[in-house]
Amino acid sequence: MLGIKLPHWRAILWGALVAILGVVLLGTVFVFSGLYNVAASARHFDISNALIRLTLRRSVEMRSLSVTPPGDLSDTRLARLGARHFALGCAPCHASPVSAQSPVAAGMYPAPPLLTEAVETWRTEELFWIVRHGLKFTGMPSWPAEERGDEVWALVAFLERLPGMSERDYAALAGTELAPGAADFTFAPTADTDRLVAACENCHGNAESAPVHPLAPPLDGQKQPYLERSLREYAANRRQSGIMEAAAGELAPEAIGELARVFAEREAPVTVKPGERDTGSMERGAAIALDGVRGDDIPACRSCHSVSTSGQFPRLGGLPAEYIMTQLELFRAGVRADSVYAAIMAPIAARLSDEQIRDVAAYFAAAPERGEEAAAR
Amino acid sequence: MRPGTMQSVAMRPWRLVGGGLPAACCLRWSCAALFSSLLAAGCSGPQSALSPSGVEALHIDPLFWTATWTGVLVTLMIVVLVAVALYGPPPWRAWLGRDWIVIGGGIVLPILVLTGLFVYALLVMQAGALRSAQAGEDTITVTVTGKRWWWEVTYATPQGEPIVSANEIRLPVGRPVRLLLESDNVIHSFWAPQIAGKLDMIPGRTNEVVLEATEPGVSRGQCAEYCGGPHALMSFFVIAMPEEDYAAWLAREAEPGAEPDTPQAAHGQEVFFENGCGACHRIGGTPAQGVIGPDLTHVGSRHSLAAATLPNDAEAFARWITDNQHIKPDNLMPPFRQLSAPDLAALAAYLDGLE
Amino acid sequence: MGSLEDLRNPGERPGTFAMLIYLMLGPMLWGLHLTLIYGANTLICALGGGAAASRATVITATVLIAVPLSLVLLIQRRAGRLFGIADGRAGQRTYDAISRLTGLLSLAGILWAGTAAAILSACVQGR
Amino acid sequence: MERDLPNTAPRPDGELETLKRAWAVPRGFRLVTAVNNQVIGILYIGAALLFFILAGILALIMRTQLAVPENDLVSQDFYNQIFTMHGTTMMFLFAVPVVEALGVMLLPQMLAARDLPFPRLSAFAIWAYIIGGLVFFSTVFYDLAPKGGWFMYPPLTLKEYSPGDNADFWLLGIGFIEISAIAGAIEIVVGTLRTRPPGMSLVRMPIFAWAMLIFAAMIMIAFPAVILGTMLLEIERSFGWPFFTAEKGGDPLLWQHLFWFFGHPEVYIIFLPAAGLVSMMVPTMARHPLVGYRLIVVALIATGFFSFGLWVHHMFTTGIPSLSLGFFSAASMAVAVPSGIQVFSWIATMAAGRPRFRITTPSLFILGFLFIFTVGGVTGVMVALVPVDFQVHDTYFVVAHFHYVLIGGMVFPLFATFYYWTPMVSRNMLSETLGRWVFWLMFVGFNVSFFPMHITGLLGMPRRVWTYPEGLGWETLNMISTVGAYVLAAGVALFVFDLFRRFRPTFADSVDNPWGAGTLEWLPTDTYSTRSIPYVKSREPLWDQPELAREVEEGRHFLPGAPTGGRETIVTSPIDARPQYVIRMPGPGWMPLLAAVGMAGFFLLLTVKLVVPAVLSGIVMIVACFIWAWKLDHGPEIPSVEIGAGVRLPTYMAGPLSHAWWAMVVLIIVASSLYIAYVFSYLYLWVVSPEVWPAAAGVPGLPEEAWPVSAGVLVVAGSALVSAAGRLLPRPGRGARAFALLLGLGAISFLAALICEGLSHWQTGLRPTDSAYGAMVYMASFLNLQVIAACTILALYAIARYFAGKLDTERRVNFDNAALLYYYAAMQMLLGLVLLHGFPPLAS
Repeated sequence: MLGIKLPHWRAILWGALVAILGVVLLGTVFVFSGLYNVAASARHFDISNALIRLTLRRSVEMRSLSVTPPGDLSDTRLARLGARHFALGCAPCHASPVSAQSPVAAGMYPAPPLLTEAVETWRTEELFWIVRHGLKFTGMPSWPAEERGDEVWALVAFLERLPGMSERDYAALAGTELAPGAADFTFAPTADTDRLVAACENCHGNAESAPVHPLAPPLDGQKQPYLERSLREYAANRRQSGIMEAAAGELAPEAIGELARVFAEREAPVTVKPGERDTGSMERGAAIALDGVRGDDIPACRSCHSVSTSGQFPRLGGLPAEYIMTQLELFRAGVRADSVYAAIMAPIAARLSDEQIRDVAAYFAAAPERGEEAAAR
Repeated sequence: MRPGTMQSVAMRPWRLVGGGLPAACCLRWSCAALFSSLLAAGCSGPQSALSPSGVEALHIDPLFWTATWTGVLVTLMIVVLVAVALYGPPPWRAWLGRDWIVIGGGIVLPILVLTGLFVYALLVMQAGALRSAQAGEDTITVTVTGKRWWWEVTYATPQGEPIVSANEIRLPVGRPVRLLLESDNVIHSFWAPQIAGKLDMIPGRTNEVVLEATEPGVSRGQCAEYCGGPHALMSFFVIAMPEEDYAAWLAREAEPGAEPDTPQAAHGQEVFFENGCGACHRIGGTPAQGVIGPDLTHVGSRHSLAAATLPNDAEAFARWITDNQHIKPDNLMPPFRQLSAPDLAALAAYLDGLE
Repeated sequence: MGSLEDLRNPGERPGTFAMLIYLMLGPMLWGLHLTLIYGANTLICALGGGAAASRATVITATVLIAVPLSLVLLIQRRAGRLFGIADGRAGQRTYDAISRLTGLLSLAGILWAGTAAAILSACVQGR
Repeated sequence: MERDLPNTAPRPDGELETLKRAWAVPRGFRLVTAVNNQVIGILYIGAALLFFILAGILALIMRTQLAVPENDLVSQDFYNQIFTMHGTTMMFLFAVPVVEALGVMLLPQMLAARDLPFPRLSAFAIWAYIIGGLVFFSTVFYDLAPKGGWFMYPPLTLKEYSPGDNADFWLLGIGFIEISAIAGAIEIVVGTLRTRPPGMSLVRMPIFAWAMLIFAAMIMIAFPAVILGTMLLEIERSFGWPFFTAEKGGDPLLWQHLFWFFGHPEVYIIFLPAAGLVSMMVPTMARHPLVGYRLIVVALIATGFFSFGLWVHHMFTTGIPSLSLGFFSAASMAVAVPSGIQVFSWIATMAAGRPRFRITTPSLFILGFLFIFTVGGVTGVMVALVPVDFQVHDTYFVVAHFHYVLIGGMVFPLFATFYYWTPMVSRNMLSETLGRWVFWLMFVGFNVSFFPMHITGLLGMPRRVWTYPEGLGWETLNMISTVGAYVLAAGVALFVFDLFRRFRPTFADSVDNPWGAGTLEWLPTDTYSTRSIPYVKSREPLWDQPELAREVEEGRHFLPGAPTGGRETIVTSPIDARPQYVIRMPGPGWMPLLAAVGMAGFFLLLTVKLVVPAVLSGIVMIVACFIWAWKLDHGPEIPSVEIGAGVRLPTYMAGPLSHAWWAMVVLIIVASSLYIAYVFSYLYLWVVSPEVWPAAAGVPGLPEEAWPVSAGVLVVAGSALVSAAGRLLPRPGRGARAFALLLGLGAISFLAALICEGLSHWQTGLRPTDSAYGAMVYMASFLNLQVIAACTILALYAIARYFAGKLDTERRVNFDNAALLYYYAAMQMLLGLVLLHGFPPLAS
C-alpha cells in the first residue's frame, strides 16, 4: 500500500517545491525592477480594491470580536469629551457637520472617509477597534496612547451619534458655542494665554462650568509644579493620554508654565455634593488614605498627597472619583509608570484591590482633608 | 576552625549531650586537616555552621561530626570491598561473594550503626526540647517577623513598650532568648547558622526557638526558605554582646530618633517629610509613623542596610533610595529618583545620623 | 513447577492477592503502625490531651504491633498456611524468605519509631 | 530435551510472513502512528534525553551565574525561572519519563512478550508527554516559566504573590504529565504481572521487572497526592477556595504534606528502576547470577513501603511536634537499610565474578554509581538526623546530597544502561573507547562540581539564591563547582556525539548478545519481538538453556506465529505464569496521537484562559478515545487458538482474569489514593483550624439529615440499577432494551445524588470561598463529579456498544469495566457522605 503511494507523495513535494521557487523568483524580479507604481494618484485595479476592502473589513470584524463596550456609552458627558477631541484631531481629515474635509486630506489615497456617513457601516465594537489600533496603509493612525481604551470609548460614544447630527447639536457637543474658535488648532504655539486657558477650560471646566467629563479633571487649584510636570510628561509621551498628548504636544514651553500658574492660582472646586456620598465606602477609603493598610503594604496616601509640602504630588481632594479610579488603574496596570514620580506610585497602586481603589477614590472625591492640607502649607 | 573553640566548648556546663566526648574534639581537629587543602578559609566564616557559637549549634556540631566520620568510614569500607571484589585474590573474593555478606553488611551492620546515630540524634533533640521548656521567666522574648524581603525584629521590654528594629538580632551572651517566628506573607525560614539550626516562619503559625549565644561577636544569618524575588538578598546579622552592653543598647534603642545635628541633616529631615517617606517608615519622636518598611529610628547604628545587602553609610543610603530596584530587584520600596543630588545627600546624611 | 504439564492448568492457588499480602505483611503492618502513631500523636497533642497520653498511646501501639509481628516471623511457615500458602509450590522457599525478611526490616522500623517515643517529649515543638 | 519443547513439529509455510505482516512498522510519516514498544520506546527515551540536556543547559547557566559572587549574568527573575524549570524538568520531564521509557522499551523484551498489553495507551502517554513537555518547557523562552520553585509552596504560589500565568503553567502542565505517568504505570503493572512468558513465576522474574512493578505501584499511590495538591492549588488560584490561606482556616503546610507525600517516594520511584538495571548488568559483567536475588526483592519491596513514611523528612524545620519528627526520622533510618542490602549484593556478585568482574563502559558507570550513591546515602542518613537537618536543610549541603543520590543513583546507571542495551536495538554498539572518556569526564566532573557543595552548604550558603556576597568563604568553592559542571557537561556532550555517530536503530539486525547476558531480551528479535515465546525454567534462561536462542528462532516454543492474523501475545497468571489466554492487540493508529494532542491542548489552552478552544480540544480527545476504544474490542470472533504443547487458549476474556479488568482495578486504586489524600486533607485542616468547622460561631450548620440520607439512597439505588442491568445483559444476537434503560437510570441516579449533596450544603448558606471548611466540602463534590463523569461516559459508551450489537453476555468487558467504576464511585460517595455529615458532629 505504502509502496505505491510514496513516489506519488514525492512527486507532489517536488512539484510544490518548484512552484514555490518559481513564485519567489518572479516576485524578486518584480520588486527589484521597480515596475510597481507607488503613486497615490495611481489607483488600484478594481479587483485589488475589492480584495483590499474585503481584507480590511474581515480583519476589523474578526479582531473586534473580543471587544466589549462599557455600559454607559449613551452618557452625553462621554460623547461631549469625545466630540471635543474629534473637533481638534479628527475633523480636519474626516469632516464634521460644521466643517468640510481639508483638501490636503482629500488628496490622500485612500481618502479618509467622511465620517458623517461612513460611521454607520461599522458596529460599535469595530469603531472602537479602528480608532484604537488605526488602519495599516491608509494613513489612519492608532490612538497615541494605545492602552487608554477608556478615552477611545469617549470618541466612539460621540461617533455613534454623529450620523445625521445637526450643526447645532455638534456645536453644543464640541463646545464651539461656548468658546468660539476654541475647537480649531487652538494650542498652536502662537496662541495667547487667554485663548489657551479657554481651550483648556473647554474640557476641564472652570468655576462656572463643570468639566465635560470626569476623565478631564478640574484643574482649578491644582499645584503648579504638578501641572507643569504633567503637561511636559504628556508632551514627551511619558504620560499616556491620546487626548492630552495631542494637546500638550502643541504647547510652547513658556505657555506650559503660564497655564499651570493660572490654574494653580484659582480656588479649588468641590465636585461631590454631600447627598451623593457613599459613607461606608468613604470610611474605608479614609482608613487607607490616612493610615494605609499594613497587611497589604499600602502606605497612607496623605503622607505625600496631603501633608507633604512638595508641589509634585497632586492634590487629590475634590478630584472626581472616576478620574482617581482611572488613574489608579493605569498605575496599577503599569501604563502610567514612565516618569520618576509614576515609578513611586505604580508599585503602590499595584497592591490595591478593586475595592480599595473604589473606596480611596470615594474618599478623596469628597475632599474632606482640605483643612489638613491648608495647615501643611 | 577558630582556634580556642575546642577548649571553650569543653567547658560549657550545658553540654548535656556528647559534649564531653574526646572523640568529638579529635573530629573537629580532623575537620581542619581534611578540608584545609580544599578550603583556604577553613571551616569558619560569618555564616558557617561549622564554627558554632550558640548553645544549639554547639549541640548539633558533635552529632554532625559523628555522622560525618561514620559516613566516611562506611564509604571507605565500600571502596575497599569493591576493590577486593574486583582485584582481590580469589580466596578473598570467594569469601566476599556469598549471601552472608549481604545479610551481614546489608542488614546487620546498617541496623547497628543507624540505631546508634538515631538514638544520639534523639538525645540531642530531647535536649533541645528541654532547653525550650526550661527557658524561664528571665528569658527575653523577641518576635521576628519575616517580611518581603527583610526581617522585622520586636523586642519585648519590661515597660511594655516594645522596641522595633530590623534586620539584626542582638543577643546578650549567656542568656537564653526566646524567638517567636512569624510571617504575614509567604513562608520564610530563620537561620543563624553559628547560633542554631533553622526554623520556618509560616503564615498563621508562631514557631518558637530559644537562642543562646556563648561568646560575643557578629555572625550572619539568611532566609533559608525560597520566598520569591530577592530571596537571595534577605539576610541579617546576629550581634552577641556582653549582658551590660546589651542592656545599654536596649536603653538607647528605646529613645526617640536623634535630632539632626548639622544643617545638611536638618535639610535631609525636611526632604524626608516632603517626599512622604514617613508613609512607610517610622522614626520615633517624629511624625513619621509608617509601619510598612523597616523602623528607621536608629537605623544609623545598625550593622547593615537592606537586610544585610549594603554597608551602613551615607553613600549606601543614597544608592538605596534612588537605585534600590537594581540593588535588590522587586523589593517593595519604590525608587525615589526625583531627588536632586544635594537633597539626596542631605537625606542620606540625616538617615546616617539616626544612631 | 516441573514440566509443561503444569502449564495446562490455567488456575493457580493461592490467589494473587493472598500471595501479595503474604509477601508484604510486615511492611503493611509498619504502615499501619506509622499511621496510627502519627495520627494519634498529632490528634492528642492538637486536642490538648497531654504528653503522657500521647507517649503512652504510641508505646502501646508499638507493643501491640511489634509483638504479633515478631511471633509471625517466628512461626513463618504456619502463618503462611493461614494465607492458604501450601508447601510444595515451586519457589515456595523464596516466597517465605521474602516474607520473613520484609517482616524483619519492618520490625526494625517499628521499633525505631517506638524508640523515639521512649526518648522524646511529646507535644513540644521539635528542636 | 527436544520432547520438553512446546512445539516439535516443523513450522508451516507462511507463518513467519504472517507474523511479520502483523507486526510491520508503519513507514514514512506514518511512523508517528506506530504503537510497537520498541519504536515508541526509542522515541520516548530520545524525548526524555532531550529534556535532560535542556534542563542540563539551564543548570549550566545557573552554575555560570554562581561562579563568582555578585554576578549579573542573568537577572534575578530569570534565575528564579530557570532554577524552577531545572528542577521541574529534571523530575517530571526527564527522570520519571525516562524510567517509564526504559520500562516500555525493555520490559516486553525481558519478558519475551510481543508488546505491552495496552500498546495504544503507551503511545498516547508518550505523545501527551512529548507535546505537553515541549510546550511547557518553551515557557522559559518567553518569560512565562513558573518561578515558585519545583516544589511550588503556597502562599508564594497563590495569586496574591504570583500573579500571571507562570504558576498555572506549572500546575496544569505538570497535571497532565502526571496523567501520562499514571497511564504508563497501568501499562507496567499489568504488563509485568500478566504478560510474562509461561513458566516465569514471580521469583524467576528479572530484577528489573520487580523494580518496575514496585515503581508502578508507587506511582499509583504517590502521584494522586500531588494531583490532588495541584488541583487544590489551581482551584485556589482561579476561584479563591482557601485551602492554603491561613486567615480562612487553610494551611500552607497542607500543600507541603501533599507534595512531599509524592515528592519523597518520587526519589525512590526514580532510584528503584535504576537499581533494578544495575542488578541486571552486574551479573552479566560478573558472569555469575545475582548473589542474594531474594534479598534484593526484599529490598525493593521494603523501599517501596518505607519511602512513603518519610515525607515529613522535608518538613523537619516547619515546627512540627518533636515526637512526630522522631517517627519520620525513624522511617528515614528504615529506608536506608534496603539500599545497604542492594549495595552489598552487588559487591558480592562482583566478587563472585568468573573469572573476574569485567571492566567495560557499563561496569565503569556502575562502579561510579556505587561510589557516588554510597556518599549520597551517607549524607542522606545525615539529613535524616533531625538536629543535623536543622542546620543543613535548604542549603547547598542538601543540593549536594540529592544530586549525589539522583545523578549517582539514577543518571550513572542510566548511562550504563545506554551503553549496555544499545546493541539490543541498534546495528552498532556505542564506542567503548569514547565510553571510557565519557565516564571519566562525567565522574570527575560530577564530583568536582557537587562535592564542594557539601562544604558550601555547611558554610551557610542557602539554596535557590541567584547571587551571594563576597567574604563568606563561598567564592572558591562555587568556582570549583562551576568548573566541575562544565566537565560533567563535556562528558554528556561526548556521549551525544557518540550516539549520533554510532546509534542506528533496527529491530532485526541488532547485535546479538554481545555481553553474554542470561536474560530473555538478548534473544534474537524482530519487530514482533521473539519468533516464539520461550518456556522459561530459570532466572537466567540463556545461561541455563544454551539452545534456547536457536529453539526460539525456529519457532519451537509458544505461539510461534500469528494465529489470528493480527497482533497478539500470551497472558499468563500473575504468580506462576501459567498461560491463560491470548490477547489480541491493536496495531498502528492515529487516535492515540489525536487524543494526546487533544489532551495537551485542553490543559495548555485552559492555562492561558482560552476556554472555548480548550473545551473543543477536550472534545477532540474524548471523541478520539471513543473511536480508539470502539475498534479495540474484537469480541470472541475466533474462539480459541493453539499456542503449543497442546494448550488451547481463548482469545477473548472477561471478568477478573482479563487484562482490562486489571487495568480498571489499577485505575480504581489510583482514584482511591486520590480520595484518601482528600480525606487526609480534610482531617488535617480540621486539626489545624477547628474554628471554621460547623458548631463554631458564625459557621453555617450541617444540612438536615434528610439530605445526606437521600443522597445515600440515590447512590445505593444507582448501584442496584447497574447491577440489575448486568443481569439483563442479552445473550449474543438478542436484544434487551431494559439493559440500556437501567444503565442510563443508574447514571442519572448518581448524578442526582451528586446534585443533592452539593445543594444540601448550598442551601445552608455555606460557600466554598468562605473558609477552608467550605472549600473542603465542595471539593468532595468536585472529586465525586470527576468519577461520576467518567462513569457516565463509560455508561454511554456501553449503551452505544449495546445498540451496535457489540455488548452481550459473552462480549461484556465494556459493561464489566463500567460497573466496576460505578461500584467504586458509590463507595467513594458513601464514604464522603459519612465524612462530611458524620465527622463534624463527632468533632464538636
